[in-house]
Amino acid sequence: MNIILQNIVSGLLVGGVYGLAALGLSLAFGVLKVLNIAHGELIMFGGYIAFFAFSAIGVDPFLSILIVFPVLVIFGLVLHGTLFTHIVRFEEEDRIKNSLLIGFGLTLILQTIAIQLFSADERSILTAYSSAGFELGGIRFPLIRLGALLLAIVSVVLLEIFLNRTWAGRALRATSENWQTAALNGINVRQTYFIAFGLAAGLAGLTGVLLATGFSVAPSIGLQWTLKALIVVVLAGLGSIRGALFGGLLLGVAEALSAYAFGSEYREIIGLIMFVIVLSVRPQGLFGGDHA
Amino acid sequence: MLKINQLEVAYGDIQVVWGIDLEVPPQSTVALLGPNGAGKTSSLLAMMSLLPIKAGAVQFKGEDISTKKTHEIVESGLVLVPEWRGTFATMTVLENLEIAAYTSKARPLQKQTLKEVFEIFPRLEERKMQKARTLSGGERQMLAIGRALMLQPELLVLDEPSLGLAPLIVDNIFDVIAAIKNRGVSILIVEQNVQLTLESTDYAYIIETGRIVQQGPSAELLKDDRVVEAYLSL
Amino acid sequence: MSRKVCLLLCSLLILVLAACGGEQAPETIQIGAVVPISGSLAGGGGQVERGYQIAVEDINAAGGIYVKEFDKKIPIELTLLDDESDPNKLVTLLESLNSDQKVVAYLGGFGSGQHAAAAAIAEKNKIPYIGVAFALYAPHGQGYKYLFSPFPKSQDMASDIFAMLNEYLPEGERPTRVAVFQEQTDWGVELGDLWREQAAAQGYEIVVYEEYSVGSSDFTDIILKAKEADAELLLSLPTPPDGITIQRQMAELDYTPKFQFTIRAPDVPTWKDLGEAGDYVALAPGWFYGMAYDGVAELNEKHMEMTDRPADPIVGPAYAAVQILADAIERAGSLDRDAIRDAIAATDMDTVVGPVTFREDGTGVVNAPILQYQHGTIELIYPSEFATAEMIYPIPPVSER
Amino acid sequence: MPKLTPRMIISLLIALALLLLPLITDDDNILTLLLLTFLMAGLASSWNILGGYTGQVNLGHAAFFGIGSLITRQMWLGGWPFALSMASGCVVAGLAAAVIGLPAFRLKGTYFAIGTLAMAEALRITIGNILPTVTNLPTEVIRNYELAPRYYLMLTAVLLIVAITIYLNNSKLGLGMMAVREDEDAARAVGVNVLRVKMIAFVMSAFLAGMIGGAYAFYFVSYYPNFTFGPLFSFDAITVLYVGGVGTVVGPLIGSVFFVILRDMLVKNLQGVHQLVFGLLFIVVVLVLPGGLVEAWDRIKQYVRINQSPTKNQHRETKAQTYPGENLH
Repeated sequence: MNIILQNIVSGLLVGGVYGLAALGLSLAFGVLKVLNIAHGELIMFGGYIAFFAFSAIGVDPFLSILIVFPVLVIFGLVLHGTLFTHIVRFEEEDRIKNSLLIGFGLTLILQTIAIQLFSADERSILTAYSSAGFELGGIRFPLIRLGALLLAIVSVVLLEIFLNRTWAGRALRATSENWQTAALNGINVRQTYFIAFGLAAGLAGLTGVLLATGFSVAPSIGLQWTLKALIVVVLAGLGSIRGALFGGLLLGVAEALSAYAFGSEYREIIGLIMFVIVLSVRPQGLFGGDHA
Repeated sequence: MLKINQLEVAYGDIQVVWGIDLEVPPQSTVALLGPNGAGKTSSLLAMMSLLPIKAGAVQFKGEDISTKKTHEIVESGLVLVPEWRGTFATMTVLENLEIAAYTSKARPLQKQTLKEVFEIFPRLEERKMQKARTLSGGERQMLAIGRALMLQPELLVLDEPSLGLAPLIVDNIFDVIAAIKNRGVSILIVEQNVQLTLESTDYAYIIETGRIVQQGPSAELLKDDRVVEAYLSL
Repeated sequence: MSRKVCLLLCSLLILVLAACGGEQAPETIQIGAVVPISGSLAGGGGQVERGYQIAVEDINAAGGIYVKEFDKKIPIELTLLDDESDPNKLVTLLESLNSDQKVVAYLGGFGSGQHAAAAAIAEKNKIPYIGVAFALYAPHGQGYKYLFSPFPKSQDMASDIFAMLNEYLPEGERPTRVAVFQEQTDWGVELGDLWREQAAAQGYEIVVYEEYSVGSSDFTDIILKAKEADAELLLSLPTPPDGITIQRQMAELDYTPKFQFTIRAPDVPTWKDLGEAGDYVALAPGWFYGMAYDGVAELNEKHMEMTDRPADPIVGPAYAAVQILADAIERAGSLDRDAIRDAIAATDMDTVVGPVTFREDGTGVVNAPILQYQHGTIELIYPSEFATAEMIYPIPPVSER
Repeated sequence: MPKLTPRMIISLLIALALLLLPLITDDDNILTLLLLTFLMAGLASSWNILGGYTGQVNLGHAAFFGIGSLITRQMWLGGWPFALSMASGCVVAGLAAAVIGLPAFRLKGTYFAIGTLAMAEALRITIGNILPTVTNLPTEVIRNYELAPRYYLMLTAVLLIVAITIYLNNSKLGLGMMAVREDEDAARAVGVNVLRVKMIAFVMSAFLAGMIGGAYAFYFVSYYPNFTFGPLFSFDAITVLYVGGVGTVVGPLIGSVFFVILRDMLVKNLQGVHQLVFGLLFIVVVLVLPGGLVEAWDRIKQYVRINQSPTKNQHRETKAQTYPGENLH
């Protein structure tokens, strides 16, 4: 029994990372209607910044988010200003297509830069508390992964507050629903796009911190996490913020339980099949169409 | 107040507006009438910079706005209630109204205007916590107009406010429009409902296939044989 | 419009045809290598690249290889291309090395999948192929004549671990309860089967045998099963990212076997990032910079200049591959591919990885040292005659380090 | 049979040149490079039928390529005649699309795209678990390996797909597909059976991807069975098509030349930064030519015409052909 519970707990803890990975992608898609497949590469860069902040100047990874987030936001703004801003003027379908293509080119560029700067070897952060944890009813809670889940939850809560309580956040929600109507409300849509993309990049950076502390980062990890994030985003419903986290948690638990039931080599397959079934029953995703 | 000069609008290769002239003087209510597909909505969207202007100029308060961005135009006091109403379905009524006070001009007046809007549309206050998509058609039009008022318009442009509404509600909406006019706001109203519109406006233009075919004081057009034959005899 | 497009296609085609008919320089020996410099295998690919580069520099610094047929020393020209970890690109680049550079031999890249595809192309083009950094035996079972791999194979890795434990530990103290985490790939299956066989033959019992697929993000399930079964010896061969995650989660879930033998993942120099959590792991990268063979000290020195650390585990075998090839060319006395192939088969020489000969199937008879991370440094613990330190056993639990 | 236009003559000449090429050269490098160009062109063209003509973005195209190659390879190496193996590969790929299509077409737009991606990923991991070992051609086959027949098979497959797309351009079925792409409701209103058209396009697209997969299984000496299910085969097909020009016959052909041959040149000449340069070039193409490389010639023609025309009016006309909302920014 404990093994099942432990698996569920581990699934939840990993699911938090899935959710955070999906959060930025979902935000960018919701507001800009672009699918940035270089999202995983932004995650990768976030991970490297955290790694070097830790190994070079000894910054605790959970503190390094104060560096990683703004750096990635700025990076996102630059990327948007140079690349994606040129495609948001297209019709929605062309936006998705062109963003896929630009994202594809971007993945090649960012991976090369990463290999040149950081070498291709996997890097990981191990802090003094990396192996620490506590037991509760025979279930082990590793601190570092609890921290990851906490960061994911805090990110969602802060983002929700931002979206619901601030002018800029509401402008984001308005633009995600209909940019023309938003513009007729006096909202500077161009500026809103910048904010959304910058935030999405910042959230990708936070995910990178979690990868560096809980897994490892390497220049080629991007695609894997982009795919995972895409699946969570669609499972949750495109553009749903809270949904992205719940979707991530759900996928994490589903994977853990299927590993337990069918063997570890089938953990991802069951998750994917569950995803397809959910979609064919509820094509707009679990939390789609209810919340911006 | 608003002056449109030889405006041409095209979607790619397909031109839909062929050089229209139109003027809305201060403190007036002007109608732009015409059948479906005549180019009314396209003209309005081009005026608001939501469609590219192919040729011609748009002046608002003596200033050329044809190169300005939509949000700047709105900020300067030219506010459009679009044909698609322009409410945010996933937001509550209150949120819809609050977000509308987005411009720097409207923000400080938000509380005050909100009270006024609720006075004009008590229905909206009753439903202020409801999501906009749960509203009826008439309520949504009220919300759309209320939203526009939040923006402190100097010229309010209404695109087909009666579209798809029951006659009783249409009358109600036109009463509100009259009330808004009395608050000193100029109004440009685009309609297919010719009779009612002519009755409640000062001056009217008739547009057909992208060109102005007739214009004059509304009261005169109401009596004009051609207008009566084309639009009112049905 | 489309006519012009067709013209464009035509001219591009002509351009390509023209570009492909380059001349080769007669004053060098053309050797080709296709190595993953980008993509998921880039880490290992980088090690292979460094090994080749240093070796070619060393040989050319001495004037090149003496070729009897021309009675002079000819320098090596190594064309090293990036396959982006994609076997499709690997194959086209190998073909172009054949047609453009007319290479006399191929040097392999990294990763068993890449090698399997490359070896077949070498066989088809009848070009001798020396590949390191793959322990997979399967390609050698194909009867290829041009494939040579002076690198420990699964068979060695499967038996050595038990041989070492039996040699160092008296019966009764041995970690006889074994857990295998088997990656669901061909190498994983091959080695997993061999481990099963060897365990039974050497008096060990496999209590947990769990399969998983590459790239999983959570290994809680299999770790718990090993912990629950009280497995004393853990055998696995994860990729570096999987290995790092497994290592972390073992620490988090407080599972430490008495001994842990992990192939592949700890070979990367950045395993050190794991600090205490990655300590005491035994590994078999195929080579070790601390081995006292001729040329190792010089190799370490040159590697220091490039990367600030002694040679990485695959750098040595890659260096040796070039040594073996140069020796074979010299003995062949000609640049004929078949003559070189026969000379490689007859290899019997000392390299930076020690003495090397080849079996009939192209596998090398080479030393396969077992190493162990001990307090952050790597020590050689087996074979005993080369050992730089004693095996630490049982390894202390993470929580007590 | 339509009359021969100069454009058709040139196309035929190119096809002829490609057909004769193996007789002129035995340079495996050129043939391999062209073969891989055909592979990308074939994948992109087959994707085009569902993605370009019918407007359904399928991010799981690799699954059908993979199924085709898997079935062909397993049957062929199992002793069945190659032709039968390859035919079975195509049919099974097509059947798989028929099975997947019904639930998948409940999804629209991006949901369909990601849904198909998930399906392909599930297949990829499953195949990797069931068949983890590398599949080699028998050593005897490798020793006597001839590239020319592989080249011809791949070329024939691509020509067949191109012929089908040309047919689609002029057929009622093709019109139905394009109607679905432009506006499903409108298509339904004029009597197009939307689901049926989508299903036909999906099955055709998958069948042809399976055919390319079969040719790949015949060509490639050694690969992991799940390799052909990898997401990059889907993404590459799509990028090739978009960079060439979507919904056109020549688009995928030009795109694949750009994608395979240019990339190959960069790899050989710009070691270390080739990916970066390719990525940059790629982005430039996308930003400058949103309609793909086929648009390049249209642009040049238009530019020439404008500069020659005496009135400025025409110039302004082309400038106004922007996308709605451009003024906004």
